[in-house]
Amino acid sequence: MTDTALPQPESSNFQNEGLSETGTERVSYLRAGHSLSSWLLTTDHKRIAILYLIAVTFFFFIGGTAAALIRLDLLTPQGDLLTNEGYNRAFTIHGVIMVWFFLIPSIPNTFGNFLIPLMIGAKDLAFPKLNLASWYIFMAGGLFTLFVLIAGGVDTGWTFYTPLSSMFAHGSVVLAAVAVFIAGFSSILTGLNFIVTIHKLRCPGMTWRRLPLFVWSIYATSIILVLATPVLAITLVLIAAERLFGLGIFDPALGGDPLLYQHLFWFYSHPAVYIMVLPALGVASELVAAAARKPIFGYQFVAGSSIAIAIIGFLVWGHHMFVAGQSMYASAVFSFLSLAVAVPSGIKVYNWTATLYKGHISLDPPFLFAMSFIGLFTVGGLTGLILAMLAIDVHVHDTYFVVAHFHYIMVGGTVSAFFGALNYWWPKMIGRTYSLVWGRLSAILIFLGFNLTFFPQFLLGYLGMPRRYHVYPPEFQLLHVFSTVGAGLLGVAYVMPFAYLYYSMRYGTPAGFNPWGATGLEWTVPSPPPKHNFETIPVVDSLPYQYDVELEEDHG
Amino acid sequence: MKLSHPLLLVWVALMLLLVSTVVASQNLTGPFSLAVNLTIAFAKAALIYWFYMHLRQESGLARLAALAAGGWLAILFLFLSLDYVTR
Amino acid sequence: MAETPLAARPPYSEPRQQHDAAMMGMYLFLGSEIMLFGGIFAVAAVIRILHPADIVESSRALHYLIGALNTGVLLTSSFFVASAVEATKGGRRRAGATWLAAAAVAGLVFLVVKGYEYGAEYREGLLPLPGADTQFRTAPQHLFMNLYVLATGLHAIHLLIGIVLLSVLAPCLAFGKVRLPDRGILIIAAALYWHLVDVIWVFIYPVFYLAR
Amino acid sequence: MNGSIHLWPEQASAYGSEVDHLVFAFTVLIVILSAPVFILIVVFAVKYRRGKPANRRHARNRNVWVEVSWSIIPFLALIGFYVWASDLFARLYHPPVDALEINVVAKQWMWKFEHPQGQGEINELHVPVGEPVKLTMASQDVIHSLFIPALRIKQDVVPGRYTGTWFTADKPGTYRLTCAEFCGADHSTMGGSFIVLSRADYAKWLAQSGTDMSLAAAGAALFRERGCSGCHGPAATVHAPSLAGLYGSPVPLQSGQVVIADDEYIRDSILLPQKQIAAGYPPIMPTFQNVLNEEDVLKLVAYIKSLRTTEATQ
Repeated sequence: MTDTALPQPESSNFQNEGLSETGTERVSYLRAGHSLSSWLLTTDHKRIAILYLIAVTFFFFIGGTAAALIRLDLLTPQGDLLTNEGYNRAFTIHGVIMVWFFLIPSIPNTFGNFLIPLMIGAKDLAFPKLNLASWYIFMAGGLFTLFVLIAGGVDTGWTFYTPLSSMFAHGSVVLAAVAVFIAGFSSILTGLNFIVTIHKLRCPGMTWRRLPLFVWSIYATSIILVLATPVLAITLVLIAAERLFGLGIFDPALGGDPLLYQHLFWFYSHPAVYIMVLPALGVASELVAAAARKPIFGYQFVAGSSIAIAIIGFLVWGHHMFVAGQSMYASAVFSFLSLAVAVPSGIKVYNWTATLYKGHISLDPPFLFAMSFIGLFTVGGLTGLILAMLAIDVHVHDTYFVVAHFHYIMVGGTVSAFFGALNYWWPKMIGRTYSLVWGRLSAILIFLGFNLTFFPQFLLGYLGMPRRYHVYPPEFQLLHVFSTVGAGLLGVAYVMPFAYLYYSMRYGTPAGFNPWGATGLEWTVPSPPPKHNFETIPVVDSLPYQYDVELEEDHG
Repeated sequence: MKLSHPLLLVWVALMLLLVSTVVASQNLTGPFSLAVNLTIAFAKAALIYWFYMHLRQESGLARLAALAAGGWLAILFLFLSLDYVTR
Repeated sequence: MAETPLAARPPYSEPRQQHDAAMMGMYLFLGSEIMLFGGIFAVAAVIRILHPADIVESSRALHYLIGALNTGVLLTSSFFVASAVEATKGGRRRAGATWLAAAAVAGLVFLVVKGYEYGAEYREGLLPLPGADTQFRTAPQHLFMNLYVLATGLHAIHLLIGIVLLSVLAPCLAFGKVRLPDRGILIIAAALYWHLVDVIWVFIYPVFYLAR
Repeated sequence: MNGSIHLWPEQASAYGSEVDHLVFAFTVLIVILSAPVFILIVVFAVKYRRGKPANRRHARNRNVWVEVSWSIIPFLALIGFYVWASDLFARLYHPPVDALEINVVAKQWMWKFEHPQGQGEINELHVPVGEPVKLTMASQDVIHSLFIPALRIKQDVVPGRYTGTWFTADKPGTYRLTCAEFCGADHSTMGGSFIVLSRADYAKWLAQSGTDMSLAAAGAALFRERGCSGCHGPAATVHAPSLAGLYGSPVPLQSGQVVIADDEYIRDSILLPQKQIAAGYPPIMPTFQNVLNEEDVLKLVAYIKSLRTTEATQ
């Protein structure tokens, strides 16, 4: 079904396929039942993906509301909107919700769930019931967390550093630990499900070298999910036990060590950063190839770099502890290994750029999101290198420089990729097209709003504005005002995609099999796909991203 | 209830290892004792994994999946001790 | 199709594939359990590096022979469970169920012995319970006992889950509720879990009881 | 709103300007590494826009040598900077021996500074210009972090141990001093001023902030008051090690190891006496964990340190 007629008269390909329904009438997964229980008891990976999409969107707006509160409060140096305690609770809500209930599940649990079986030619994930169970565990953990954070109040930050969390904080730390602990199981089960699916359910001919790059990146992510999340779980158990019974593991007066908590926490949480960003890198690879209508430059390197990032990501956690009182030698080793992560990340960025070379570049919404992703991810990654440099980190550690850096990765990177994926696969998920004009507009506004929000924070950080500060010296106010104005723009821009996509569900024209003219098995089934994906299990006989290109003669 | 001999042999080996670890711990001290006892523990774990947990019959892939956690745990221990020993 | 004993359920196309997927999923799950306990072992390693003398002194106070007995009980239960799997694979339901029951009983014996040991430790002032007369003079010795209770307690919870699992599966196997051979994977998976709980104890024993 | 906009922080030490140089140079490197990406994406998006005629004949879609080179060459450049940055960083761990020693105690939510002659101050730190200053820091409760942006230094203050850093301020003036590690409700108000004075002004300031006794003398008083002298004093009958000349000397331990008696060792010996038992002595010392606060311990450490010098002069 691939559309390879080039060149196109318009950059939009939405009109191409029209209503081409082939032969047998098959019921789409959306119409395979309309009752509430047909959704809440479904084991169809596509429906579960939609359930996740609704859930993470909900949490995204909760976390976003907290962020809006924080930015408004920071308009004035004295922080007139909130109390000190209220501010601390607000950034804790923002951090906990955004990290565990939006960033970590966003792309893997929605798009991973929806796309992996479609991309590898399978009827479902390896353990469909487990998949549904993990959604319920996620929801239970998420809603409980939300309740604890809002009703109980926790003011430790999402990092729960000891001994503040274990001995001094007043809020409901134990309940919050339990809530995040529950959600952790959902992560483990989802990761396990993906790994087994990718190993065991690939259709005939879908060898590892023919796997779409998105699948590679989800595979790498899942390794981290399965192996790192349990360490978070036990760390949270230790926090709760420490607080309830005074075990002393993190209490120096009893022979423990507060830094041990940081080691255990970052052993999970640094790889968790790659849980958040690796799927985004996979999305970008898909979008760049589709945008350029060219095979990805250096497929093997891009695929291998995902695995390399997943593994090296486990070796660098100590770079969060350069000024924490860690041994100088450990710091030197962690600093070096942190630089090593730049190699696989750099490969991806350069290879994407090379993919665009001499392509047929479309500037439709998903591709605009992809390009802004590349730019913002590059800035975030390179400022990460600045932070890996020991002497510089001593100055900028725990300042707004760090805040800006990880928002460039998490928000500029992961959220942009999330919206890119949403815009790209929306016609496949829902079967309707949306307004390209609104899509382009929102992509551009998100890019501008984002940079206005977070670029000033690099300057603030180097100036010495510490993070998690409710009250700050007046000389920093101007940059904070810029940042808040940018956040306002960003907030409005984030609502736009949900508005026009929702509108498209009612009024969009049917999308056809392959509105973007892309390659990949997911575009060979109807939009929206039928309940069991494929009428007959497909057989793959070629490499991925086989777009028509004009090659020079190969000189050997 | 017919006894299966390879499984029984493994059990005998495990019991011998248990006796040796108790004896070793009563006669050795310090890091050497720790090293010997952990080695014996790894030997026991290897026997259980290899024979009782079917790794003998599984493919290389399943073996990798079963043992990956051990490798990752080694990373945790390596870098933790790097910090604590040189602090 | 669904009537033949060796049918694969969707999304699988052949039974071998389904079996492999289940085994792999189980191994990965066990890997996550290893990482869970790994956190506790990491704490044990760190406090040993920080307070070597205190840890050795506390460890000497533990009943290493009771620990050895319990290790023996668990290793034997592992043998029972492995034999149960072998019997199940051969289609011998009664034998399989008997081995499973034997293993569950061994698990109970372990818990009873462990309970007795906790009791003895309580009387000797080793347990860090509130109000208990503690015989330890220093904070790190206390900390070691706290960690000991946490590790053995978490292990006991895992073992309890295993006992429930085997007690449910044994009658199901005996009375034909578990369809063989395709649902034999249930027995195999439960057995894998049991073995892992055993392996964890194999490390708890030297790390806590035999620190010298 | 404060009208003036600052884009670069003030800077008050040679070390700080070296960090700035490193940042400048490194920024140049990352611009070199990233500019091609930004420029080429825009250029390609314009030149090869879909539907626009252009020459699109190109080579195969992989070139291992190109890929290897654009992963290895930036990495080699990074290693150069790694050495530079690590060298600067390592310097923070090696204070000069003649540095002025100031004790820092952090608690929710204030900074206490104690000068060797016993002058104490809260949320303000006065130091002389051009003289190396070594900070020995302890926390009374949670983790704090002393951050002086003008010096480009920061060090967490961790309960249960001493951490340290040092600097030589070379520009008189008043700068900001803050807490950088989140430490609870009033974290953002835990800060004050870092004041660099000329040597004469510093001497004047010391004289003004009169004090009863130096830290070491206060420690000596505590030493008697808390009963330390009962065991460690010259007339003691208990078999306890003498502390004269202890500081900075090697101590053989029961475990066979030998450690140097530094601040941290003395602190641990007071609060966690079983951790490192000196060879040849029974482990009978009780812990002073719940008796002494961090300031007291720092005073005792200062006293035991002073025993080194009296020993040497005798």
